[in-house]
Amino acid sequence: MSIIKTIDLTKKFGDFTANDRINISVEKQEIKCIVGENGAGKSTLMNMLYGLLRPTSGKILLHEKETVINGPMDAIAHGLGMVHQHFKLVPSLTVYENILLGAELKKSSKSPIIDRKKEIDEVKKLIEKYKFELDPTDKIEDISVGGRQRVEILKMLYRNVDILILDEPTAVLTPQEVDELFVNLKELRAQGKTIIVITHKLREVMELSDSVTVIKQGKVVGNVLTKDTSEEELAQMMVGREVVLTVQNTAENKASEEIAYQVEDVCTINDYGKEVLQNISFCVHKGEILGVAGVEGNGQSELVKVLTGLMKTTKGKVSIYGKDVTDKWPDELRQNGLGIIPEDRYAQGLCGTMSIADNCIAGYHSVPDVCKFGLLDRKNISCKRDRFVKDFDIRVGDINGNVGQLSGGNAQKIIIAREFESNPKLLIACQPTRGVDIGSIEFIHKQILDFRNKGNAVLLISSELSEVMSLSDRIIVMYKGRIIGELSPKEVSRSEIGLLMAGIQNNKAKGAFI
Amino acid sequence: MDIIGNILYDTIYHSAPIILCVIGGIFAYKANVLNIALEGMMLIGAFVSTLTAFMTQNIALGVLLAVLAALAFGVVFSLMGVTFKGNVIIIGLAINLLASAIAKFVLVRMNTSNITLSFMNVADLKLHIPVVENIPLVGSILSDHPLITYISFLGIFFMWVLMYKTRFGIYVRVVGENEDAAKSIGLKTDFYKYAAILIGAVCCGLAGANLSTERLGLFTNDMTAGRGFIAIAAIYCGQGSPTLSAIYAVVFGLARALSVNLSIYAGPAAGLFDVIPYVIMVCVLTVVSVLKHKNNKVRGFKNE
Amino acid sequence: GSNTSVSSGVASTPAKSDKKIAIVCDAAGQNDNGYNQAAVNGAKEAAEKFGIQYKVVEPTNGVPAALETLADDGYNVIFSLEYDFDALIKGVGGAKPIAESYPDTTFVVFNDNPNVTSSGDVKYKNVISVMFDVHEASFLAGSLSVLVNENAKTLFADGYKFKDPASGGRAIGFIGGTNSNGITVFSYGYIQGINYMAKELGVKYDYYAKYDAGFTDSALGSTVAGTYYDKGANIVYGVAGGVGEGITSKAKEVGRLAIQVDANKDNQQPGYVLTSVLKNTNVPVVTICTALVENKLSSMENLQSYSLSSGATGITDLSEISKHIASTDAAKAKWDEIKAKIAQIESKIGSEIKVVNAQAGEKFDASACPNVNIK
Amino acid sequence: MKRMDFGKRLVNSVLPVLLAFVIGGIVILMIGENPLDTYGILLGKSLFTVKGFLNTLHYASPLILTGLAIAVTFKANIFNMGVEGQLLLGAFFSGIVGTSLPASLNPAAAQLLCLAVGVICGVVFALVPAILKAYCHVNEMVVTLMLNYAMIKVLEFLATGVFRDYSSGYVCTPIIKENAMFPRFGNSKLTMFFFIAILVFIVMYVVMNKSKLGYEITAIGKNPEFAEATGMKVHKKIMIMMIISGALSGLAGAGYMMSEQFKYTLSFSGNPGLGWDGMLIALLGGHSPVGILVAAIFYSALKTGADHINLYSTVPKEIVSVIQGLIILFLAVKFVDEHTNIREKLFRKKTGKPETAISEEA
Ligand SMILES: Nc1ncnc2c1ncn2[C@@H]1O[C@H](COP(=O)(O)OP(=O)(O)OP(=O)(O)O)[C@@H](O)[C@H]1O
Ligand SMILES: Nc1ncnc2c1ncn2[C@@H]1O[C@H](COP(=O)(O)OP(=O)(O)OP(=O)(O)O)[C@@H](O)[C@H]1O
Ligand SMILES: [Mg+2]
Ligand SMILES: [Mg+2]
Repeated sequence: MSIIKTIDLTKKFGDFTANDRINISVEKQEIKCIVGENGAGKSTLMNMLYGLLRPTSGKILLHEKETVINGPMDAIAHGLGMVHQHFKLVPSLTVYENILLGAELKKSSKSPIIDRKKEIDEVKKLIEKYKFELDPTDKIEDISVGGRQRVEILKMLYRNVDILILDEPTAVLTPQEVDELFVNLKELRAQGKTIIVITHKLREVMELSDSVTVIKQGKVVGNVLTKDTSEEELAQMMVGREVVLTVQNTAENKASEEIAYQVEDVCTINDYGKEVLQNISFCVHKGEILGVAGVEGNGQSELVKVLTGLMKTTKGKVSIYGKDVTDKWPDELRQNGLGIIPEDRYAQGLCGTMSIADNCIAGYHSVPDVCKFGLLDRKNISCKRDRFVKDFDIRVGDINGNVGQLSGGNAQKIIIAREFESNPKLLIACQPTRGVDIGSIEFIHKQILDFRNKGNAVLLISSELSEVMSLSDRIIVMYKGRIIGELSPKEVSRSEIGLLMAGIQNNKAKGAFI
Repeated sequence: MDIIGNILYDTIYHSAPIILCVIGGIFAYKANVLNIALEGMMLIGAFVSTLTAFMTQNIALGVLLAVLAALAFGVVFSLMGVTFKGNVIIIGLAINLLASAIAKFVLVRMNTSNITLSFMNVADLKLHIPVVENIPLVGSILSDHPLITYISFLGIFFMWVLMYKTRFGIYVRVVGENEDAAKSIGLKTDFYKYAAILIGAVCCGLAGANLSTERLGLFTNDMTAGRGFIAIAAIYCGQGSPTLSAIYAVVFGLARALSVNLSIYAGPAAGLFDVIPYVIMVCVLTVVSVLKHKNNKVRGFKNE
Repeated sequence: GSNTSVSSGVASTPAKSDKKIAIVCDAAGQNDNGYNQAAVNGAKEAAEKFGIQYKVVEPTNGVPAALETLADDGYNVIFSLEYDFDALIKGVGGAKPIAESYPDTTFVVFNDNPNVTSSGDVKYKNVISVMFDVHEASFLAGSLSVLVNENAKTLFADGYKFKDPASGGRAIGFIGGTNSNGITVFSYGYIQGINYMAKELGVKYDYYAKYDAGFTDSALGSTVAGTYYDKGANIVYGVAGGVGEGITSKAKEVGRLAIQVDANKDNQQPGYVLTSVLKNTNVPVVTICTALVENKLSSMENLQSYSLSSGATGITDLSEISKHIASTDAAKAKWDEIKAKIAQIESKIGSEIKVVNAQAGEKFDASACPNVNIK
Repeated sequence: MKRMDFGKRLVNSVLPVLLAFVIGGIVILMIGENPLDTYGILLGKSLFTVKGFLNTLHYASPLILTGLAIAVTFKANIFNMGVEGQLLLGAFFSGIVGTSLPASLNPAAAQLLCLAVGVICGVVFALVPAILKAYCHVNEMVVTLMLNYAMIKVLEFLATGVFRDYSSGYVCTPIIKENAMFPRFGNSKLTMFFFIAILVFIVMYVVMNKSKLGYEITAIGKNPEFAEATGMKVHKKIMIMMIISGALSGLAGAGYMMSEQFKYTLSFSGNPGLGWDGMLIALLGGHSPVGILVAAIFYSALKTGADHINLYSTVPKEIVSVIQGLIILFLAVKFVDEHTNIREKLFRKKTGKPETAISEEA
C-alpha cells in the first residue's frame, strides 16, 4: 500500500518549470531516496508535499486519498513532517523551546504563561524515548550541527508524524555522525515510520534506502529498487551522460621544497571571546594542494576568514612567499598573489543584484586596465566579461542581466574565471564545488589541478571529504579549532579520516600536532 | 535634598512617555521591523487625545481615541511596510511628517495655535498613593503622578512577561530572528509583525495622551520634540530587552531632569544643558556598541 | 469654506475701496492667539470699516520673497510681522532694497526701527516702523506681581497654594523663547517693576529666568515653570509662544499664577493667569489703514511708537482675575487698593519712572535693581 | 531591459505623487475648495513663469545638494540622518566668516572662503558618526539623529551668545558682508549658487555612475559582506561617503547662507528643514543623481507654490505638508516592482541572516 503518491505534480515559477508532472509513490515503512543534481527540483517537490508550496497542477494522495495540504501545520496534522535542508531553528532559543515551538505547554489551559518546567520534562522524556543525545536546556547556538539536526527530527517526532522527510540530512555530518543518523533512521523505520531522504550522495543512497527516485530538470527519470541498481547507473541517470565521479589527483606529487604559504601559530576568537582557532600552523609548498578536512563548525570557516582577510588574528603570523601578510585586507592579499574562492558564493563571492560584468571585476576593480583615474572603463570591463564567458563556458541567459539569475554552477564559474584570470600564485579554494552539478565539478576540479601543476600552491578547504581526499597531496584535519592531525590521502581510508574529524586520534595520523 | 527629590520626580515625569514608546517599540525591534514612526504615533496620540477631550470634555474618551488614532497609523505602517513590503524607514519618516502636518492642518482650520483644556486641572489627574505618599522623599518622588505614568512603569514588567513568558513573545522573537523557522511551524509571520507594530502604536498613543492631556492639559504643534527618536535610541542601546531599554529611557529622563533642574545654577551656559541628554545617549550607545564588539574580529558590517 | 474671512476677505459694508493691504506673519503663524492674530484681527476690522481688501500670508520661502510678490501684486500697505528687514531696507545679494524697488508700496515693520541711515535720518519714506513700549507694560506687570505676591493670602480664597512670602515665597520666574532684545525687553522692564515695588515695600526678590525655552515645547515650559514654582515663585511670566501655555497649565496644576503675553490670554486658565502684557498689533494696523483710506499715509511719521496710553500696549484690565478674588471685604479692599496703586504707577511711567527699552538698544544695569536678586 | 527599468522607476516615482495629489485633492474638496484651482496655483506660478521658474531653480539649489548628500550614503545603506545638522553647522560658520571678512576682500576669494568653511564644518561634523560607525560599529542612524538635536541647541547657544547680532531684535548672527554674498542675476533670485549646485551634480553623477567609488557604494549597499570580501574596505568607504555627504551638506548650508539668508537665524533652514527635504528628494529621485535633480526642482516648485497657495487661495498651506507626507508614504512602496521584489527576496534567502545558515547546500 503506498502511503504517499503524487500524480502529475507540477510546479512552475513564472515561466520556469521546477517540477514537471512528477509521479512518485512511497510505500509504508520504507526508506525512499530521492536523488538529483542541484536545482533538479527535489526540494521543490518536498516543499509541495509539506505544504510550503502550492502545486501548479497535479494531485497528492495520502493513504490513497486525495489531500490538499495547506501549509506545514496541515502537513503535520496529516502525519507528515519535514527536516529542511537549511535548519529552521532559532539559535537564541533552547533545545526544548525549539522542539515545542508552536506547541508550547501552558500552566493551565486558561493561563497565558508558559510552563517551563513541564516543557523541559516533556522534552526529556522524548529524548529518552528515541535515545538521542541532547540536553534540553542548551541553546541551539551552542550545540553541534549533528545536535541541531537531532533537534529538528525530534521536533517532528514530538508532533507524532509517521512520515518523515529529510532534505539533504548528511551534508553537514561527519562520516560517523552519518552512520549514527542512519542507525537512527533505520530504528525509526522499524518503529513503523516511513522516511523520505533527499540527497545527491550516491554512496549513501546505496547504503540506506529501499528504493530510489531520480529527478532531472524537474522530471522523474528513474524509479528503481536500490538492490537492483548501482552508483554508476544512478549517476548516469542524474546527469544524462557518463561522468567521472571524482577527478583523481593522479599526477605524481611534484611539490617542491619551496614554501609558498606559511601559517604560524594563528589564533582568533569569536564574538563571545571563545578561542575558535588555536595555534594553527601549517605550510603549503609550491606545486602542492593542501587539503583541510573537518566537520563544519570546527573552525574552518574562521580559518578561511582569517586567511582571506575577513577576520583578524589575535596571535600568529601568515606569510606568502616569505612576505608577511598577517591581518592584511582582502585587496592587499590579492595584490600579493592570492586568489580566493570564498565559502559562500552569494555572500562573499558575488553580488546577486549586480550585473555579470560588475561581478567579473569585483576584487580586481582597481587594476589599471579597468580603472583609470578612479573612473571605470566600461568597454574593457565588457570585453573582460565576454572573454570569461567564452573561455569558461559560462551559460548566461541575458549577458546584461544580474548574476542572481544564473544557476549555481554558472555563478561559481564566474568566480573561478575571475580568480584564475588574475594570475595568482596561491589559491585558497573554499567549498569550490558546493551546490554545483557533477559536470561542473569535473571542470572545476580540473582547473584546480592544472593550477597546481603549473607550480602554484593551493589550500583546499572542503567539508566534502571525497573532494579533499581525491585532490589533495596532503591533508590536515581540524577539530575544535585545532589541527588534530596531518595525513596523506593515499595512505589512509575514509573512515580513518572520519574518526579524526570526530576528534578521535588514531596512530596513523603522523605527528598529531605540527 | 529638595533638589534631589525634584530631580528624581522629574526623572519619572520625563521618562514616562519615553518608556511607553520603548516598551511598545521593542516588539517591532524584536520582530525585525525598525519602527521609526514612534514619534509620529505619539504626536497623533497627543493631538487626538487633547482634541477629543477639548470637544467632549471627556478625558477617558480622549485617551481611547488617542490609542485608536495611533493604531490607525500603526495599521497604515504595517500595511505599507509588511503587506506591501515598503521600506520601513521611509514609511516611518512619512508617518512622522504626516502626523505633524495633520495636526497643524486641523489647528489652522480650528483657528488656533494650540488646544488648551481649561475645563480641567491636571493636578486633579494626579494619583495620590495612600501610604507611599507620606514617606519623606520617596513619597514626593513616587506619588502624585498621573495614571499613565504609573502604567508606563508597570508596563515594563508586563511587557517583560509578554516578551519572555508567553507564546506571543516567543513567536515575535522567532519571526524576527528566523522568519523561515516561524513559517515552518505555520506561524503567520505577517500577523506577528502587525501585532508587534500595533502594540507599539497603542503604547505611543498612550504616551502621547500622557504627554499632552494628562500632564499639561494642552496640545501644541510638534510637542513631542524628538522623544520618539530618543526611544529608538534607548531600544537600540538596550537591544530590545524591555528592562534594559526602559533603563536607558530612564537615563534619558534623568539627563533631562538634570538639565532642567541644574540650569538654574548654570548661568549663561544653561543653554548648553539641553545638549546633555542627547550627548549622553550617544555616549551610552557608543559604550554599549564598543562592549558588544569588543571581541569582534570579523571585519565588515554585514550584521548591521 | 468657513475660514475665508480669516485668510482674506472683502468687506460687506457699502464703503467699497480699491485699496489692498497684506499681513506677512512671523513663524508663529496667523493663529497664534496673540501677536499675529491681533494684527489679522486689525486687518479684519479695517476691512469691515473701510471696505478694503486684505490678505494674510505665512511665508514658506522667507519674508523677502513674500514682500516682493505682494508688492508686485499691487498691495498698498504690507505689514511685516517678522524681524527680517535686511532685504527690505539694505538690499541683499546685490539687489536693490525692496523698499526702494517698490516706492509706491508702504511697508510696515514692527518692534524695531531699521529704517534709519547712519546719521539717524529716515531712509525710506515708504517704510513705517511700529514700536510698542512693552518694557513699560512689563514694568506694570512687575509691580503688580509684587503687590499680589505680598498679599496673596488676603486676596485669594482657598484652592490656591501660594508659598508664604515671608518664608521663601519672594521669588518670581521668567521664561523667554530666545535670548534676544525682543524678549529681554519684557524681562528687563519686569525686573525693574519688581524692583520698584520691592524697594517701596522694603523686601527683596529672587528672580529666576530662562531665555532659551523656544516657542513650541510646552512640556518644557511646564517643567521649567515647575522648578521655579518649587523654588518659591508664586508667579511666573512667560514670553515664549506655545511654551507659555505650558506655564499656565503648570500654574493651574500647582495652584499659583502665571503672566501671559501679547494678546489678552487671561481666560486661558481662568483664575491662574494674573494678567497678560499686551502688544495689540491690531491698533497700529487699524491706525495705518485709516491713514491709507484717508490718503494720509505719506504724512505719517515713519516711526510710530505705541505707549501705554495708546491702548496698544499695557496690561489687561484684570477683569478675569478679579472674578477669583476672595469675596471677603478685606480681599476686595486690598484688590481695589492694588489696582489703584497700579494706575498710579502707570501715570508716573515715562516721566518719574524710566524703564529700560532693550529694543531701542538701551543697556540694562542689574546693579540698578538692588532689590531683585537675579539668579 | 534597461528601458523597462527606467519605465518602472518612472512609474514608481510618478504614481505616488499622483496618488498623494488625489488624496490631497479630496481633502481640499472636503473643506469646500476647488482642488484643480489650488493645484494650478501651487504649480503654475512656480513652474510656468520665467521669474517664478528661476526662483524655483534658486530654491532647488540647496535641495539638490542635500538630496545628493542623502543619496550618497543611503545608496550604501548608511543612514546619515544628520544632513540637517551638518548643513546648519556649515551655514553657521560660513556666515560667521562672512561677517568677519574684511570688506575690501575680493568677492571671489571671500565667497570661496565662505564655501570652504561651510564644507569643512559639514565634513567635521559628519566625521563624528562616521568614525563611530566605522570603528566602533555604533548605529549611525541613531547617532546622527541625536547629534542633530544637540547641534541645533549648540548653534542656538552660539547664536544667542558669542556670535549674536546685538543690534537685532531677535536671535541672529550679524549679516554677512556684501562681498561674501552671491549677487543675483537680473530680477530673479537666481545666483551662482545654482550653478555651483549643478556643477556638483555633474561631479556626483560621474562619481555615482562611472567611478570606482560609485561601483563600491552600490556594492556596499547591495551586499556589504561581498564588498568587504572583495577588498572594498567598507569602513574606509563609510568614512569617505560620510565625508562627501557632510561636504555636500555643508556646501548646501553655506550656499543657502550666501544666496538667500545672509545670516543665521533659529529658523534658518525652515520647517521641516532643508536636510529633511533632502531625504524626501533622494527618495523621490530613487537615489540617482538625475532623479534627484528633477525631484529637487519639483519639490522646490511645491515649496514656492505653498507661498502662492497662501497668496492666491484660501486653502491652508499646511495642505502642502500633508501632500508631502503622503508622497513619501507612497514612495516607500514599489508599485510595479513585484517581480524584482520577489527575486530580491529569493536572493536574500540565500545570503541573509548568517546565523540561520547553519547548514549549507552541499
Ligand atoms: N521560489 C522560487 N522561485 C523561482 N524559482 C525557484 C523557486 N524555488 C526554486 N526555484 C528554482 O527551481 C529549481 C528547483 O529548485 P530546488 O530547490 O527544488 O532544487 P533542489 O533539487 O532541491 O536543489 P539542491 O540540491 O540545490 O537543493 C531551481 O532552478 C530553483 O532555482
Ligand atoms: N531566482 C531566479 N530567478 C530567475 N531565474 C532563476 C532563478 N533561479 C534560477 N533561475 C533559472 O533557473 C535555471 C536553473 O537554475 P538552478 O540554480 O536550479 O540550476 P542548476 O540546475 O542548479 O544548475 P547548476 O548545476 O549550474 O547549479 C537557471 O538557468 C536560472 O536562469
Ligand atoms: Mg534542495
Ligand atoms: Mg544549482
